[in-house]
Amino acid sequence: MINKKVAGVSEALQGVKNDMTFMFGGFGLSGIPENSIAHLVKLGVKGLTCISNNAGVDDFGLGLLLQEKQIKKMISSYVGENDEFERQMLSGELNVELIPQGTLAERCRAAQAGFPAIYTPAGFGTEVAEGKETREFDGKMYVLEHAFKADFAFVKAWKGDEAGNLIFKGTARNFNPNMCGAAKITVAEVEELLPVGELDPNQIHVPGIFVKRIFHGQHFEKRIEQRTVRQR
Amino acid sequence: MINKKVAGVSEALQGVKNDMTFMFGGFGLSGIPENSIAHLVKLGVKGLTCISNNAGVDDFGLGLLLQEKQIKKMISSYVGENDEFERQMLSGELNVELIPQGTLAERCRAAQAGFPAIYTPAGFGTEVAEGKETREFDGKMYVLEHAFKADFAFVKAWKGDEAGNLIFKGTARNFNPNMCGAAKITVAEVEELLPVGELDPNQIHVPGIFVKRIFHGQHFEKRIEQRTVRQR
Amino acid sequence: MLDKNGIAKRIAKEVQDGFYVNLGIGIPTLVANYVRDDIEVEFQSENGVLGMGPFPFEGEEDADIINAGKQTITTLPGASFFDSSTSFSMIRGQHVDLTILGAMEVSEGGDIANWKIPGKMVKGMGGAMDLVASAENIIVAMMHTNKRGASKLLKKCSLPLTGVSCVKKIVTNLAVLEVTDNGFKLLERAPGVSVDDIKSATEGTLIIEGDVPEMAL
Amino acid sequence: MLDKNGIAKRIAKEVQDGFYVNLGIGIPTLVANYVRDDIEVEFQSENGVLGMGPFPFEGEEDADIINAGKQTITTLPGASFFDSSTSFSMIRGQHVDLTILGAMEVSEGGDIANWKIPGKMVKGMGGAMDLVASAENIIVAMMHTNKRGASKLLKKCSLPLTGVSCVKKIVTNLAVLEVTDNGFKLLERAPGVSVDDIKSATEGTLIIEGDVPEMAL
Repeated sequence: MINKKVAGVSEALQGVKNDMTFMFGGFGLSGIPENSIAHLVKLGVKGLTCISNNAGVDDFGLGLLLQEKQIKKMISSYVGENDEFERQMLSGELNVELIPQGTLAERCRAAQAGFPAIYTPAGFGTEVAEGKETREFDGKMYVLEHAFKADFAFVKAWKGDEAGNLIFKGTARNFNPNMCGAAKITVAEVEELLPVGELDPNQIHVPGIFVKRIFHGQHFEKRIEQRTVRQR
Repeated sequence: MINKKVAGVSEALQGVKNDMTFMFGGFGLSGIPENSIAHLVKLGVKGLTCISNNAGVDDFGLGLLLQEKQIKKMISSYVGENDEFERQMLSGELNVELIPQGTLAERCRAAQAGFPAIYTPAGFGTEVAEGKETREFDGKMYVLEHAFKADFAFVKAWKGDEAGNLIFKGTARNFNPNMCGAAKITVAEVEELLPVGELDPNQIHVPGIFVKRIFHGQHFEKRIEQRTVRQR
Repeated sequence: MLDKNGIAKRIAKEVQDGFYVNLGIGIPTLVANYVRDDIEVEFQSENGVLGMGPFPFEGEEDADIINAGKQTITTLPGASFFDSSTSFSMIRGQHVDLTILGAMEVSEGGDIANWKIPGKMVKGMGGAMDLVASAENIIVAMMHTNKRGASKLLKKCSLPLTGVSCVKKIVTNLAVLEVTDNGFKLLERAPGVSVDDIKSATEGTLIIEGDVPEMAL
Repeated sequence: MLDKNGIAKRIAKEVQDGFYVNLGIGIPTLVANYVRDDIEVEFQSENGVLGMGPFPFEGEEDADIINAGKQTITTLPGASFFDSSTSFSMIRGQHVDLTILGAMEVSEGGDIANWKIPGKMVKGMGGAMDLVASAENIIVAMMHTNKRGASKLLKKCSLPLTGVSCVKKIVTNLAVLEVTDNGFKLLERAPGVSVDDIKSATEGTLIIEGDVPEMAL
């Protein structure tokens, strides 16, 4: 068994530098790599390009990196709910590339799976397709979208083992599996880090081969963005 | 919950006709839809195009359909270990298209996921790429391969529920998940068919939306092709 | 004239037994409340869940179980969780039978604009572009006119498009309309709304054939 | 001169700590037997398993747990099962560090032919074309000459190709060779084999620089 376990977030993030491109798992504030984000704030790396479906809120998630002006460019599908983001974007400090959510997922998966590009119908006929190659297959139009190239992918899983195998919980899965192995180095933080042999090989969501470093996250706030309930 | 359960193989296979294109899950004899194959023999449909990684052995798996000369064309990656196959192929009775195994998997997945075609490096510079479009990305050459179009996909899972959710065991998983939803109608046969609520929603390999009909297979021989053991 | 719940109620009648349905944020979300009890429907949310149930009881919220609107939800028996790539395979591969979403503008050719107002803050398209580019069956739920009283059913959209030639049906506070090759065909009037009311609120080509029935809710 | 196990033994020395390795059928399969005990290696099989272990004890065979050669296998702690698409994502995405496979012919440009002999029964390429088109690090394990004594290390392959310019290293019963821009560079001789023996068994351009050491096993 190839051991991917590192002592903690500090060792896990070795090698991060200014001006790198990072992927972050998560949808809204669910399933985000909280510990890695917090440590990136501490490290103070700047000029970052961040690929993430969302950009957090003002005081949580990627919003923390935005507050410190560490992000140069965001590649996301939806960036609402973040005042500081809006301010930086409107002032031109922050470069924002908005792309369809399915395209974002598949450009990650393409990088993971060794595909250079994909043809997707999403965005055809819209400004998202401007300047991009389009093509007809069977009477339907598609846009050519390229695999992402990233230096680090930061993902968050529920359980993991020392071999790097990951299991997610609920919708906290989202983009995390698609980003594993999609960057040069994939760092997984987990709520529970188990010795090998504890996870059922039939029930692994992401095989360890896609993960370079795994650590037990010290703190998971798991903040809820929209608490909706019904009466009993 | 949308109920996908049908009474048995006979109901599950309603609509199969001569000259259709079928996908079959399985690798070697592992994870093949034994009950569906047996019933296709019984129905006697002919002129079939079969997409399957392998072609079974003389007296099991797709070999049974070959014996009855029901197959017009095989699309596979490896077809060894089958004398009747060899005879029909050399005599020209059987049309055979051999394609790389990863290409086979991804052409299924493309059909499932709504991608018209993919670019893969596999087969570039070989006869597999003859007549196909090739293209360079980042200095590497790729071949354009199209999504399959099939009428039925026959898959075999270990456990399933009435909503069509599937769980596979071991390497009997193989092509089965990639074929679910890749044909107009996906028929899943399972060793154990459970009421909804019995499977953990975190641990579903194939969500029921990709499966049209599910039935409890009456007979699984699960033949071993190469029995290899070590001494105690 | 319908309110938002009325629009949702009317759209719910379009949901058929055995449908997998993706509901957008806003009025579409309300549709789930009005689907008939005697049919089986499963709701998909593009962040990775099939088989969504109602909101959780207070105290039972789980940060790891949300919908695409980031709201805490529950799941029903038979549900499944999956990654984003698989989720959009369901959408792009046309396994989702019906997509209901809001819009800022719809053109008589079926184009839709619902993600961006130039000069204003842009929140992003989320999954909307994938949904409209892929779905066979798209119903738009929206008010017939905007806050300034201008028609949202246009000859041509003025805002940046989300998708082209994709909308099949529109349910507004005033009417049910079908997108045809020749324009918006008026199918039903909302209770108390006249054909003339609809005419004056529709900038795009409106096709009126015979008597237009009032909708049954 | 090496036998098949000798070739496997020499190749095993190429396997480094932390490598994910895909072994082809035939001689490559034997490599697993000779990998050092003090390094961590995981074996991947393209039918959908990572972390393969030895063959099962008699009576413990499971039809649902096989390798790409359709042999019954076991798994080690930390193993995982996955579908074919994911399996080839590992291969195509270059997550597998080393691929070892057999060949019928290799050209001095690194082309490989190992799937088809025209006029004879063709069994198919299986996963070989994906492996050779994707892997960064490919070692070919084969006999230096075929059954008729003809060289399998050629200027140009005569058989239909499996992949182009992909082979990096070749280990035969006679030698270890590296594929360079100028031809096969002789790195090591098998025990008891002379440079002249290798010269006469190699049809392609052979590069000999200085003394060629005998391989240590």
